[in-house]
Amino acid sequence: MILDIAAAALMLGGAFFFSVGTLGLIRFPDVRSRLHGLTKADNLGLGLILGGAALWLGDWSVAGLMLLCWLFALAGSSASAHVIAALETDHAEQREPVHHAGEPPTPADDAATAQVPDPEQES
Amino acid sequence: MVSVDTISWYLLVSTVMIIFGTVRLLLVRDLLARLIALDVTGIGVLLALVALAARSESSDPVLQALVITGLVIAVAFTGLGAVLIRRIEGLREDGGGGDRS
Amino acid sequence: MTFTQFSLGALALLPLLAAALTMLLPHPVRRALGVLVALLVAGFTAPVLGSVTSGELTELVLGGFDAPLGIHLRGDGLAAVFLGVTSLVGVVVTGYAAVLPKSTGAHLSATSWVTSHPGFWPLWLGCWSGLNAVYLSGDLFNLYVSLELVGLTAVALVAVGGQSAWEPALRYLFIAVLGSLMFLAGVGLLAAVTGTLDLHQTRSQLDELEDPTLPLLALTLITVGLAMKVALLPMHRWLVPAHSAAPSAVSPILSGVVIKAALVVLLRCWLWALPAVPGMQWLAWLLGGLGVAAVLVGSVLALRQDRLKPLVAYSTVAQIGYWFVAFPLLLHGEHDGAPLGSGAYNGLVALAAGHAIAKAGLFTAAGFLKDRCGTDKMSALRGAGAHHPVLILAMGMCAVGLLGLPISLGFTGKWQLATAAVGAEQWWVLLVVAAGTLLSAAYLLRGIAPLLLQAEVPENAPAAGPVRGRERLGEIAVLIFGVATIGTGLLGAWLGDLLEVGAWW
Amino acid sequence: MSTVLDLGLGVAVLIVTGLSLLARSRLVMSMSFLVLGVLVAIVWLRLSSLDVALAEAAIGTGLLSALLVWLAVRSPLPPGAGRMETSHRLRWLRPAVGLVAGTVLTVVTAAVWVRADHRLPAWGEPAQAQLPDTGVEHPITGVLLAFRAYDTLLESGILMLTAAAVLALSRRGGLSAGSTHQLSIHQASAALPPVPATLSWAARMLTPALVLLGLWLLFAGSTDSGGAFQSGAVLAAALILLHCAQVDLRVFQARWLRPLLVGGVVVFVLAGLVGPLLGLPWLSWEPEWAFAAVLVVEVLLTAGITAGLYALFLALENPEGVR
Repeated sequence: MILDIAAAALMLGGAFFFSVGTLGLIRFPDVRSRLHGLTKADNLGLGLILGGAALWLGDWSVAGLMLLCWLFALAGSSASAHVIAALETDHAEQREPVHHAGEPPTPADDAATAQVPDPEQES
Repeated sequence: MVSVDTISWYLLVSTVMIIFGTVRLLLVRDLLARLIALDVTGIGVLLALVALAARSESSDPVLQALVITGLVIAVAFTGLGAVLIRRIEGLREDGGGGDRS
Repeated sequence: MTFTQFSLGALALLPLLAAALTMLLPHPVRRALGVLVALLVAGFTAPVLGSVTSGELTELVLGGFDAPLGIHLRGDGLAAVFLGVTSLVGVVVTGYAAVLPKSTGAHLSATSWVTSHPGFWPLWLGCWSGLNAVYLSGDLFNLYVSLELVGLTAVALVAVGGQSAWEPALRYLFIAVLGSLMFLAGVGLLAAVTGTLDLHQTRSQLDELEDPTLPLLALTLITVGLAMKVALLPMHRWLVPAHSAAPSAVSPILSGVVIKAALVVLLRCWLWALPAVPGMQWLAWLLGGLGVAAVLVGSVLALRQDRLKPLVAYSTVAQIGYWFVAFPLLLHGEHDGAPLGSGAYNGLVALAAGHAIAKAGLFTAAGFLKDRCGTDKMSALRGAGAHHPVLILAMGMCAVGLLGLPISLGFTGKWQLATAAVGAEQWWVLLVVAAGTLLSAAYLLRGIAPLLLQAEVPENAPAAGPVRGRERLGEIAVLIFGVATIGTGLLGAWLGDLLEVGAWW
Repeated sequence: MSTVLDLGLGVAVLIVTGLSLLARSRLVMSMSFLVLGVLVAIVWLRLSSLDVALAEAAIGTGLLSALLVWLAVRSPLPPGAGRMETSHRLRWLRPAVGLVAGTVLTVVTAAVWVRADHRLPAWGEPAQAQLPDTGVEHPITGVLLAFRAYDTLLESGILMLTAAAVLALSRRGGLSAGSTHQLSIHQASAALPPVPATLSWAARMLTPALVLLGLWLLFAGSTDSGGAFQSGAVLAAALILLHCAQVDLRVFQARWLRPLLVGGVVVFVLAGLVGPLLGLPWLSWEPEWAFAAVLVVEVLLTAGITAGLYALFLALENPEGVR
């Protein structure tokens, strides 16, 4: 009985952290603070929910699987957050947003760039 | 064993998705919106098939195999549609640059 | 396992294997392998035609697992006729594409657009295997997968035509895939009630079913989905840009055989899969009405075209109308045996087969002229006939087939359709057939006449260039289509016997 | 209790569908389509079909979204803003027609669904009875690779030919210079922003795990849920991760992508041809060596699907694509 209450408490906590993370995503002004809010709160929320689920199911192998899931989620989200932050700061100014093609590559230089990789690719 | 009213609920959801996707596909003009509407219709039809599979006690393997086949076909036509949209919009960005074949 | 059963499987899988192999080969070897495989597939069609002529229906149980679980391939009359027509059109178009690589589309080399496209060959062989799979398949979900294979490869074949063909290809993709998904929804509905996916077993299960609403809804979904893929009138707007922007070797494939795949599936579902459900009459009359509208609207729009390929594409829209005019007659003769239904059925199949061969010839000729003279504007093509007398002769023979003048399958079809209509006291069909024939005469002459006129403009048009040996071979391909249109006109009776085997009545 | 959860899940799916269809900007559409994929994967689990949930999560959500995001990012109109609908005179007409037609059709179809007296599929018992002949314990893999192997063959043909079509739309029609059949989707020659250290670290760390998971899914397919399609998607994800980390895959692409793409279908057809040589119908395998045949076909099918999905990603991501 105690385990069920503990599991329920963990899951509620996890849900709370998820909603806080989402709130952070909506409210924070710039990219870095949003990333900060998202990765920290959501990962903690995920960990709590997985812990609650493992407690609820009460099976060690499932708990191990949940832990593995959590580690992969942590690796994935932290790496991507880091990459987004790095790209955002280095290139916020000089690189116009990718979707705005700015001036389309004129066919002339398109040809030039086309020539460049070919010979090297053949060798 | 999934209860009968759950199955009819998901059949209703799949019907709404199919019709919503079809109507949206026929009415909207933006290319990516049409591609996503096509995909939503595909997911709706597959949802109906899986709901039918859930009727037999351990959900029916043949219908599940059909849905997996349907999923891979959905990726195929979405990939082809995406590349075609990319080429058309590349053309529009250039204002139809390059000699038109 | 007899050789005919082996050839059933080979017809569907050999072109797919060849499509896979051609992707590994450089361009010249692809053309050689393509022609070789085309002849092989035509060879495998012969035993199927032979066994159906001798009256027995060959059936192949794939993998040895029986009907509800496994898939059956059935070589019945309808399949044999369309296999034969597809093989004829396929072999000639493959030869044309191999001889004139310019006709297979345009691809971007390092810097500029080059005519001829290596990607044509795997896509065309894949499309051919999909077509054979559609004709032979006896399983509803397998029909969906084969239709999807035909649809996606047809879209890719249109897109291979270069920059101007991308937008029509995308529109074609949306409509073709939406049609397949609605067909799959209809199949899901049927499977929910009958518990099986096989055509014959679905029929027997539905016979015992008393409540007709679900089969009727399933049939409506299937009919709307397939009418999109066949481009029946309200849903025909994707056809003209796609077929006219496609490269000159692809247009005959699209108009000739790809549309017939959806028609065959429609016939399978209407006649084989479902019994005469009470509500079907209204749906058949709706299709008949749309058919009449398609014949009239398609012909009038064809008259207003100033370019050759859109004109031929609109004539496809008009000819599609004829097939759907026959639908109310198919079910009409249900109560007094099936003499009337079989007459309309024979007429419909003869019309479709005749249209396949004649339209393939006309589109090849139109593409040939476009490749040679750079444009298919009829005003610019004045007097082009002087350099290509054989081509104009062949275009004339194909026009005879499309018009339905005597010795052609089109005539056999219209004759059988008219007799079935008279038998069923449906006089309006005669009016539609007569009006359609006159209108098609008008727009076909409008397409061919300028080619024969003496060109006032001095001989500086590109067509003035000396005709190379290859172009002569290209003209021979169109001549084969013309001769085939007239030749198959004599086979009307044999066609009727073929269709008796494994018929639904 | 379960119906409340299902009700909530169904309503959530409908809301996200509405969001993904009616959104104005492309980024919102692709993101809500990704969320829709996740929710539908959970719905598959609620309907107790684990294989389909795996396939949906790997292929439907993972790879489809990777493709759609490229479209949203590289589109002419900026993803954030831009009203797609041109406002013409009867602006309210289109939505009104759509709404009315939609509700009428939904009511009619739902009425038919509810009143239909369902019948359980007739292939339940024969499937159980003949499963041992297929040499595979898991029923779904048995259906995919033995009972309805013809469907799977045509469908892997579809994926191969879609990849061929995508190659045909790229530069030089997919063939490299001269007659060598190397792939010619060359990469962005414009200097890509230098890759942050973490991405290459993540790629080095995650890729072995992804490949291991993919191979496990493949071989687990014969006894438990998993199989060629799910493992193909996971392996394609590993390739995409390596490609994003700008690991030099050009040698692999140029030499191996095309044979891998084609190998699956060729071996499947040849394996199908073995039947007729022994007097059996097409695509039939003796129970003794059925497991070996199914395994070989499944491994090469996975390679084919991985190559096909990777080619789709390459053609989309490639900014030097055919203008």
